[in-house]
Amino acid sequence: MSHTHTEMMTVAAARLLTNDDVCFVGIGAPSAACNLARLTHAPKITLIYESGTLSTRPSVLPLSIGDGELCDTALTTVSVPEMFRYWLQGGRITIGFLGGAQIDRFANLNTTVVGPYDAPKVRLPGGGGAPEIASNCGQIFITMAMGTRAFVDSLPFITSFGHGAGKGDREKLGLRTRGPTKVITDLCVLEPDPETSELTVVSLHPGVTREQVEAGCGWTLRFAADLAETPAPTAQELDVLRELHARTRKAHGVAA
Amino acid sequence: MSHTHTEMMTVAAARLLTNDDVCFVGIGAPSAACNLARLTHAPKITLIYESGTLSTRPSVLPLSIGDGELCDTALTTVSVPEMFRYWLQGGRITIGFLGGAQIDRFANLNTTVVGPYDAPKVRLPGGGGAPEIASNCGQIFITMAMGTRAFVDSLPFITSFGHGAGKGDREKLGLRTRGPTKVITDLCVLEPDPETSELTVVSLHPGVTREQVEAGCGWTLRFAADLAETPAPTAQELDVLRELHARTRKAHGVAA
Amino acid sequence: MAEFLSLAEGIEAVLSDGASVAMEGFTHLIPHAAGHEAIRQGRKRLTLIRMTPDLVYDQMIGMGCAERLIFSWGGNPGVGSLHRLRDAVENGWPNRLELEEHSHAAMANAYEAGAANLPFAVFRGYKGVDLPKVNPKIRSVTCPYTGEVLATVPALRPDAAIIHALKADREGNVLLEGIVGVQKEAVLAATRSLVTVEEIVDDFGERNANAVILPSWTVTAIAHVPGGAYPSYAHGYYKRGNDFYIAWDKIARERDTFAAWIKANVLEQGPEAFARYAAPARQAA
Amino acid sequence: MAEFLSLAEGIEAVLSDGASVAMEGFTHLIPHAAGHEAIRQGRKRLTLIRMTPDLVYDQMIGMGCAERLIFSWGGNPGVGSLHRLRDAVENGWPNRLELEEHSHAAMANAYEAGAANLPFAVFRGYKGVDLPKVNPKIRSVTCPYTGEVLATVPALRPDAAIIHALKADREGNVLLEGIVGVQKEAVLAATRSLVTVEEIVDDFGERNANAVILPSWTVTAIAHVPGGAYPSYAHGYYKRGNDFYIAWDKIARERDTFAAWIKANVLEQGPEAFARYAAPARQAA
Repeated sequence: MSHTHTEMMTVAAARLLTNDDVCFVGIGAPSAACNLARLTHAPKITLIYESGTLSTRPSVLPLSIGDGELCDTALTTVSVPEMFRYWLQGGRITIGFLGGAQIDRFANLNTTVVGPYDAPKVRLPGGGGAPEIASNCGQIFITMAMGTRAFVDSLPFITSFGHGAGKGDREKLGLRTRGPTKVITDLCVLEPDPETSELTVVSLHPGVTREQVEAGCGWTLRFAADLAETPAPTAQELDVLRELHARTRKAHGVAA
Repeated sequence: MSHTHTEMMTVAAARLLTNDDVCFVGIGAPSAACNLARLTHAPKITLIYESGTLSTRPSVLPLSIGDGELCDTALTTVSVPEMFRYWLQGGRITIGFLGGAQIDRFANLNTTVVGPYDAPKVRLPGGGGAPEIASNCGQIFITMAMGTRAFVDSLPFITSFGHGAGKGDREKLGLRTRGPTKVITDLCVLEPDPETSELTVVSLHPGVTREQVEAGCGWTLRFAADLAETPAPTAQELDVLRELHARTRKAHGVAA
Repeated sequence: MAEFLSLAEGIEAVLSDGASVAMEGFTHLIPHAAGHEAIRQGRKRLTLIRMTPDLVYDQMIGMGCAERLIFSWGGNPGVGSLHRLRDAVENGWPNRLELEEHSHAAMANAYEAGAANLPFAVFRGYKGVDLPKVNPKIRSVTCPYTGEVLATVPALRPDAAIIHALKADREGNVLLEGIVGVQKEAVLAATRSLVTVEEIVDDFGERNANAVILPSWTVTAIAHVPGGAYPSYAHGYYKRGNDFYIAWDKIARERDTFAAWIKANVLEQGPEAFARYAAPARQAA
Repeated sequence: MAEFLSLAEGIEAVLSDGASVAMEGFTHLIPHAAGHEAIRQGRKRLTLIRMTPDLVYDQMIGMGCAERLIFSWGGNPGVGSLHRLRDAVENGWPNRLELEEHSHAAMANAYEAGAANLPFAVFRGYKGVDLPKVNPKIRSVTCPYTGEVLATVPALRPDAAIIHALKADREGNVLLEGIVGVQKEAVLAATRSLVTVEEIVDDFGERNANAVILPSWTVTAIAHVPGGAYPSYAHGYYKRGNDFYIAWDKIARERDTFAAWIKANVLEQGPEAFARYAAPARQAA
């Protein structure tokens, strides 16, 4: 069964999740990955969306962070102040998902601005929940498509903190959470190097070459010594994911 | 129609309340007074109990601050942290009711301890909501039966702040609320003197003499120049109050 | 006690030129009809406050209603940029827009502190990030017990809060349900408030003892505007107009298509134009 | 995920000697059966935490379970004193009891801060009163924006929270309804938690979208103890035993009547003794 790069990214992210995880889910790839995990190997995974829906089990993917479907299938729905105080800051989330317009080699993210803050070249949407998701969740998974405009050597603005300028910077700030532990892209999976915290390619998706990955990154990319190949999506994973997307299209008239 | 001292106290307190008031109600005399007002001249008065019940309309008096009847007849019921944060501290209460074991001439109250705090002669229940009710409500009505053990020259412990050591002390603490404006007793009604804030008898209940009131007070009591007589309870007020108590007895098997 | 007014009267009553206003809604229950009325009434120099400014603020900014935006995420959810917001920030069109930018956690805490009548809120945030460098309102306090330094944000106390809710009863109490966002906090934090509602009912009837309700005496004015959240949604009444969110990207991208859309759909319409969005799902429900 | 245990197993699992424990309930849903089990198991040196310690804490204090009490109002509601509490404080019987005394506002904020994983809470309180003179934990911070000095209280983070709730479902989610007090905050603030429930249901069925629910993964253990709140009440199940609150005054006034009552009603009984309180109203409901 052939698959797209985006399907591979979603499947690779889904496989990292377990029944014991409590995930703070963002819209798009994270939402697809979390629900794919729930519909395959992790039926008891707990999904939380920042709109306040606790332990939600949508049958179709939401188009927004606050779709009615999320509320209808939730255990309950709390206010947004409660979500950020008791649930996120409360330290109850094991995995937070983030993405961004730009990422650097230490998995810091920019979703605020390109160019100077006061005279922006491109004004991006801003951080939203990201600054505190990055610091308060047990660990962070980042999903982003590769490309030299996204994987950049230096960020004009740090919206959410990854590993700062390298190993030990989180601890210096008093952070006790692990920060970004995986970056799942359309081409490969990266992890912070245990010694330096610099993002390192640990597995290439099937059919992807080192050169392709290097071409999609704005810094000189490191590869793990024991570089693996990401196992291709199974037929079952693809079936479930495609059915999920088909249900979503049918419900919304558009893809999520 | 004859009446008891306690009935007079309840009726006198009830008359001070209007449709526009939002009252933070305590158990006992305040609860009877607020519900009497609601069942007579102030049907739209808003009653709030610290257990979280907003705009409650009990048909019988509660025995505790958190009776099921309060919740069943409330517009809605909020958590206790919300009650103290959004509603009391939020500045949404026009009138708070307080009582206490002891009061001084500036309407400071003690409900904490008699004797030294670390070696108490009598350990009283403590302040509960009183310290912040006293400071955060628009004004405070105090209901207490007179007696020299209750109306004392000097408090061993200030549980809730009235007018401190006299006029201007509230302002010195940055308090913008009016504090105690009425003390309704079984024998008379007192108000802080406009010049000194010392409690002054402004009206005697029918049949009560100055001497009786003086005998029930541990300090030399001042009387207003234009001392009035509290109008006796009307037949309607007594009827409604006694029916309320009768319903309460029937529901609880005891009087509230 | 809340007054029942028409939408036009309600906006006049609570929103004046130069005011700060929180028109809140977290995907659900965004007060679009009220925003359109503010545009029709030509409000100017507003400070717009919202965690997630989206289409209705894009429209108000594009029409020159705002001079300042206090926010934490400004985009078209799942679609992309808000082009009118970007045009104001990047090019000063139709006027300069000053930004006061926070995180969601900060904004949620700031509304909560406003509702609680506190001058500021404390939270654990902004570790290692750049926003405090560009927003002088982000400060800190030291815990008097542990010595930990925590972030602070000033309480939000808007001059006005404007929200859309499901139901009001005849006494003017307002029922919220589903994704309730920060709307209750916004109303309690504000000096004045306007609530547009799908429905006015005699009473709320059987309900959960802990239903999310704003008592009448916490609300300034209520206006009956069925469909008034569209293209946002009202749970149990009508669904989100996802197509319109996508369509907005194209409408708002250019100044002239934007102006034409506003003329036809806002300036030449009234609140009754929203009723058509309320109707179909209601029949289906 | 919450484990379903017997009450005896549940107390063993969450409550050890020397622990701090919040057995919360605000008139409604006070976990009496759990307190009796703690007495039967002979727990010692506990720090008892509760806004409104009443009969169940009077019983535990009288039986020597506690060395410290963190509280804001300690009385028999509508009746008078807690005689065992007073005997401990005034006479050191059966042992000295250290008091850490706050106001309700402070305690409510301290639980809220604990649930929010903050080290302290800020509130506007204690103006002009004596409690800060005798409780060194009452401190202050200065608002970094207005200069106002506000009161602080350390967050409550009990080793254990024990509450009584209406229902759990088979997954171990817990539903609270009615007067919910600070119970949700107490559980979220605590390291471990035990919830006794009136009923275990397959699922909660139709409910308000914003129902007060503790998800299974926030609860350590659940024990099915019908009637377990008596003489407090469980909304919709049974009423408050007002007579017993009145009777307690006489029982607890003297050490020997107290000891005899505990022997007959706690030491020689088990949790099933509470079932009789659940039964009648259930039939009536």
